[in-house]
Amino acid sequence: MLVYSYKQNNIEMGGKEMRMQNLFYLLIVGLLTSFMVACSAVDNAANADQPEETEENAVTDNIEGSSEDEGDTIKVGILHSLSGTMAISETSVQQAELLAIKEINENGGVLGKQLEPVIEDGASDWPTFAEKAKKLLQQDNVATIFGGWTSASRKAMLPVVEENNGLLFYPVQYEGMEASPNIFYTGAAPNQQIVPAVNWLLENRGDSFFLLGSDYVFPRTANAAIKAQLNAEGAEIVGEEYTPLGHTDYNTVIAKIKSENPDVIFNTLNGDSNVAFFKQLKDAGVSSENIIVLSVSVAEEEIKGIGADVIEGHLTSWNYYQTTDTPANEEFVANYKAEYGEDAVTADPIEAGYFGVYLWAKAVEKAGTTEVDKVKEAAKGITFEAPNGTVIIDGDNQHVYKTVRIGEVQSDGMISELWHSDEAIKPDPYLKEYEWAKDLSESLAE
Amino acid sequence: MQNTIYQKLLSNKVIFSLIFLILLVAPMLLSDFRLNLLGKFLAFAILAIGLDLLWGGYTGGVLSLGHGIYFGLGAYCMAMYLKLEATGGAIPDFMAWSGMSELPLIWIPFQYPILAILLGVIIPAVVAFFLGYLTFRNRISGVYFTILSQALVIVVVTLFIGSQNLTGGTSGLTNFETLFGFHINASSTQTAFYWITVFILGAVFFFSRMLVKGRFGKVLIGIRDGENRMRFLGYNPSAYKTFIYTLSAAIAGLAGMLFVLQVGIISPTMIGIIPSIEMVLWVALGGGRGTLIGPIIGAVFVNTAKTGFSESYPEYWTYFLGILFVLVVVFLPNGLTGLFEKWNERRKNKNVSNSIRVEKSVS
Amino acid sequence: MSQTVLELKKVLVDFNGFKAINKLYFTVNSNSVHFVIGPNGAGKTTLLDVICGKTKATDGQITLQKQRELTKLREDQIVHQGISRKFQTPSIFQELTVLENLEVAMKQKKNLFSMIKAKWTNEQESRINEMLHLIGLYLAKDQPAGSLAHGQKQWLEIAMVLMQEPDIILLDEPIAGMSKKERNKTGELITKIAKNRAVLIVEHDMDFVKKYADIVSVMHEGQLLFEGTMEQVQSDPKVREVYLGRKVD
Amino acid sequence: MISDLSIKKENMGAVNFLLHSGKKGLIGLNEIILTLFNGISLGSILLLIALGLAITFGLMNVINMAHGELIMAGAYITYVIQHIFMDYVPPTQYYDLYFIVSIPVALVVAAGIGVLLEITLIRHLYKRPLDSLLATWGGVGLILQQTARSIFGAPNVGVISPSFLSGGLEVGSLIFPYSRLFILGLAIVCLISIYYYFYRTASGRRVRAVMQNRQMAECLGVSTRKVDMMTFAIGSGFTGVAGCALTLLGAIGPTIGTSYIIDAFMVVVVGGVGALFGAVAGAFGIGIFNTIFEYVTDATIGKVLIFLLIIAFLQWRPSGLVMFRSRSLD
Repeated sequence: MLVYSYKQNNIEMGGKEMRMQNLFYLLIVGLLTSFMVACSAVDNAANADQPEETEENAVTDNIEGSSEDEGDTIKVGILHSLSGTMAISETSVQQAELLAIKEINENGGVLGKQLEPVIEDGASDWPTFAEKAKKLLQQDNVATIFGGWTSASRKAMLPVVEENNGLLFYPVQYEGMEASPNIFYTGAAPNQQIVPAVNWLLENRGDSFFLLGSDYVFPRTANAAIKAQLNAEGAEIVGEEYTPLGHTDYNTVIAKIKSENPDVIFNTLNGDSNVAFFKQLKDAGVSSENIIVLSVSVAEEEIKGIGADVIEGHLTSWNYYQTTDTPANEEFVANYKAEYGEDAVTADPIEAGYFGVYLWAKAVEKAGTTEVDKVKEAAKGITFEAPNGTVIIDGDNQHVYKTVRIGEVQSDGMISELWHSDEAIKPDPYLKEYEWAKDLSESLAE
Repeated sequence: MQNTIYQKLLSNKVIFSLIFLILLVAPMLLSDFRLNLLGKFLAFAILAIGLDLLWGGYTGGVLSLGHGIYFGLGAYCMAMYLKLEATGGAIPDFMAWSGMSELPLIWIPFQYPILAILLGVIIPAVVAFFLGYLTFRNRISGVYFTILSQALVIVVVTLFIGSQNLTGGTSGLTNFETLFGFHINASSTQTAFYWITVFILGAVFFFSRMLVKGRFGKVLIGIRDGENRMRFLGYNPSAYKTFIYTLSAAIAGLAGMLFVLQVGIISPTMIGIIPSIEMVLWVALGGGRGTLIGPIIGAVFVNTAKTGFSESYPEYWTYFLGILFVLVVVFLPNGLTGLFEKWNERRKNKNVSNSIRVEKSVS
Repeated sequence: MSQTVLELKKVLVDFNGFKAINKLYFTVNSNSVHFVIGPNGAGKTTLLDVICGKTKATDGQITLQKQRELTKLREDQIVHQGISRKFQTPSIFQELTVLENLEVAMKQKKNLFSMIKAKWTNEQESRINEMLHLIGLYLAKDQPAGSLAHGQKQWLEIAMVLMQEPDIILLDEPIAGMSKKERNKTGELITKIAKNRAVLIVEHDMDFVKKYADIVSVMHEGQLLFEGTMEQVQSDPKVREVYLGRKVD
Repeated sequence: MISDLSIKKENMGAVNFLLHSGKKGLIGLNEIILTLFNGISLGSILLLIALGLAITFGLMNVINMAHGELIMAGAYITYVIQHIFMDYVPPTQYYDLYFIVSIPVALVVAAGIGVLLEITLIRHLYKRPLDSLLATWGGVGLILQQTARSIFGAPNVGVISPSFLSGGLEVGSLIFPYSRLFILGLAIVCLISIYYYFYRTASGRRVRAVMQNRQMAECLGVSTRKVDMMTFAIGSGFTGVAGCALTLLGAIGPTIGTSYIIDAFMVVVVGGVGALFGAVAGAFGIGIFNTIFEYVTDATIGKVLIFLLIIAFLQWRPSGLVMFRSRSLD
């Protein structure tokens, strides 16, 4: 239609005194037209299996919650940063999710249908995460999205999935204080990673703490909780430092740490900064025997980038290690290596991404549909033998029960478990169970 | 009498209204999602016009790699109001877990929508005025100004991330609900935002055009081509530069507000070094110095390409975009519109039967 | 009736130890064509620079009409005091048309907001047309200035200077690179414009100086060596010494 | 003035803050020495990453935003060389030599990338410095990052520091890490060789001649095209060396360059475009001030303060510390 009218205009102009610069405007018109034609084409392709529906209807349908596909595949969105600074962490999670989808498809799919991953790049940019999530839900009508890493990316997607009544499986440990009805959190809540780690440290390593973190929401919120906890336990906080994301020179911070000489550094640094911090810490003559560092964002994959010799002997707190001894893990590690090479390592967020796909698939099977509300209902209490042990979805807050494991980095880059909780711990994102966290959780109570 | 390229280019009102016609019928043709994207691109186009005033066509040499700040300031002003409306006057969640119990002073004006919108233009303008006044008065120009503007970006971004209790830190501000009582994500509201964006784009375009069409525009070109000469004609170029810089910052703030309304989130990633350079790329790729329409094309084109590539090839899109940038910059020094002008020029020269032969000066 | 319009007192321009102008006393009178000559490096162009504010005087006073002190003013403020300058290489705006060049140059309020509001008045239009005829570029008024021939550019720039209706005009080698015919035309133009204002010209071409000068100043090593008519200059032994090299005593 | 030193009570907070509010209250001698050393160390890192830029940007006026990706190339080269050593050299004392080997290799490979970049792209943009900014940032930078991601994978890779650089020099209770001392030494060696090349060799003189007066140099029979290419290659090569050294301190990943690029530009601009020794002063100035700011406040505020200082400094000296006229910067 539009193309036609554009041509007609062109001819009309030609009849008049046609100035060449008119063409200039036609160029713009052409660009805009082609933009729209291209978009419509993409839209049509996206809705190919619903030919009788118009665009508007498809979208409204989606908002109402019926994203049921009538074809023989079910589309699921995969939304991680494949470019930009966060790609260093997120690509592996994406690979794990694709592996799970592949395995599910090989075993007959879900509801007899194959899963069709729709991959998008969040580009380490939070508005882009929002845009792509919107695209996945509105254009592609995906049944669920697996994605995100940083809290910021989750916060960006949250209003989009809530608005469109979509689903998001978020695979990374985070600071808590959130429970969206449209998000399943397969990573650890603070009480499944940080709180037990602090307890363990107090019992086993000493009571003077130095808190070091990158300057963003997870470390600041996590440290607020840690401080409350330490105060309640009567432990001492000798220092608290935040460095900008991507900070590379830790000399000054290390000088401050050395002058305070704490028993423990509780490390919530993110990504690249960990590499710089540990390398420079070692160069400054601080080893795990002098001051022990417990990290909550350093897993096997990060250790590869840091160098095992540098971080050897320091501690981590997670729910899963590559060395975790379960039958499911043995299979998972083997499959992961078969898919991505002998050098590939698994880690907690990778595993959380992996079993997230299975949890969703199980919920869909149980619900008998991909319809979001029904899947959510069916998901309550679902269990799965994940590589880290048995995980159960908590119906109250859509987080999962997980076992906590404190580990020590070995010279081969693997982490050996020093301690694990007796059972899978119930997720408590708002730390309501803890007396010392009353101020924190109350300030958020709505 | 006035006979420079850009005025000729704008002479045809028919074609011009056609573009706006297309923009106006777009809501009927596009899905909500695509319309929303187009609206976002048009918000970027508004910013690009401001940048073109500063760099592309006028007061040349003033290349700001810091316009992300002004875009961000406008966006944050809008977002702060939206956030407060979403929480119903209570303090936002990120403040609560940063240990604050009362709304901080700088948030108070943003409870009032009209004030928030005004500040969204005024704050970027004031910041730009001070920076512009100082730098241009000291005759810092060219590369130094450019690098300086980058330093400022780092300062602002680091501060925004660092003051998490005030700005939401890296996560920025998101999860809005209503504007003037209208549900912000409703299809009808979004379509309305799209129309508002189109209208503001038109208004900014015509205002800018009016501004540069007259004698004022010639003074700007004079400053671009010979700043010192202008001094000896009795002009004070720093005042003009400061004015245009301030104006373009205000326009960027406007664009930022429209961005937030349509995208529903603002975070420091949108105001950092990378987006700031990207903004300049829109103008450069659009080209057509001083046409004011070039940057609109550039903004829509680059962002369409980016979205298109990344949707079709999520793992390789950066290659395509990178190659596109290199090709356009190297082979089309005047951008996409430059391509057209060149062709236009050639055709015109063939037809020229005037007695005076005009040689195009080397620009 | 000529009277002093511009007076330099003890002006010093020091470029990191090099005294381009060394405690110079200099006066310019109205209604005269005043040439400045001297060997290379004598400080002629610096003299023009320091008057129009391009170079700041290290020390000394420059007084306009016996009252206004210029050394503290910005370039554009000096212009508004009535001093206009033409540079050695034609510096016109290549991408503006001839007419637009004059439009920008013409005497008017040049602050930001007056420019935004600026509209053509009949008087302005007729003045520009007059000027276009004067410099013989009326037919080329809609051409981009960059496409003009070298001589035409020089005239255009002189016209731009005149459009500002200054009391004092500073010209730096206005006839450089011109043909004989163009030189004559330029000379006539200068005589014409000097009728009601002062014209200060730096020039190397002695024939040209001789033909059009009312008064000639000879500069040497940043100081005034001699001042007088061309005949006086030619017969002065000091000048000969400077120009032709030191003679044997 | 001195009599004003009695500090009112309400000002004590600020004073304590300035003197670092730790338990010790006052800064001891050790802290001062350590902070100074850290400042010099940071300065040497900045100098190393900015040297190449001082040549390509300072001398040639090419705004190469892919500078960071050249650093990245140098870092990955170190990684590759290490792997070659792992595969072919038995883990004896020679194993550690991989690091020494990677420095010249990084120099050559990065210079090679520089030549490639110059021939295909930069050459067309000499007269358009701001366009070179856009093309190298938007195009080359994106492409090189993605290429690294395709070859080496998105996650960071690890380089094990050579054993002779682990540990530190102990002086009393202070430890000066060998890796830091090594980088300081490397920066000095690079600086001296660049100085020697540009100021003491015929070829270097030709480069300076071209950069200062292109036409004149051409008239004298200097092949400016060749000189441009070589200068750009040298600048790129030293950037590669910087990348190699940075593996001792930080992460090696596709986005390593982005964390250093702006700092490098700041050093060159503060130092004065076109002035090699300006860059030295700029690097150590920024390094020392940054460390002091960071020590008395924290890393975030420190960063803000240092950039505000740079902005203020440029108001005072718009052309940097040392102004040296170079082509097309009038």
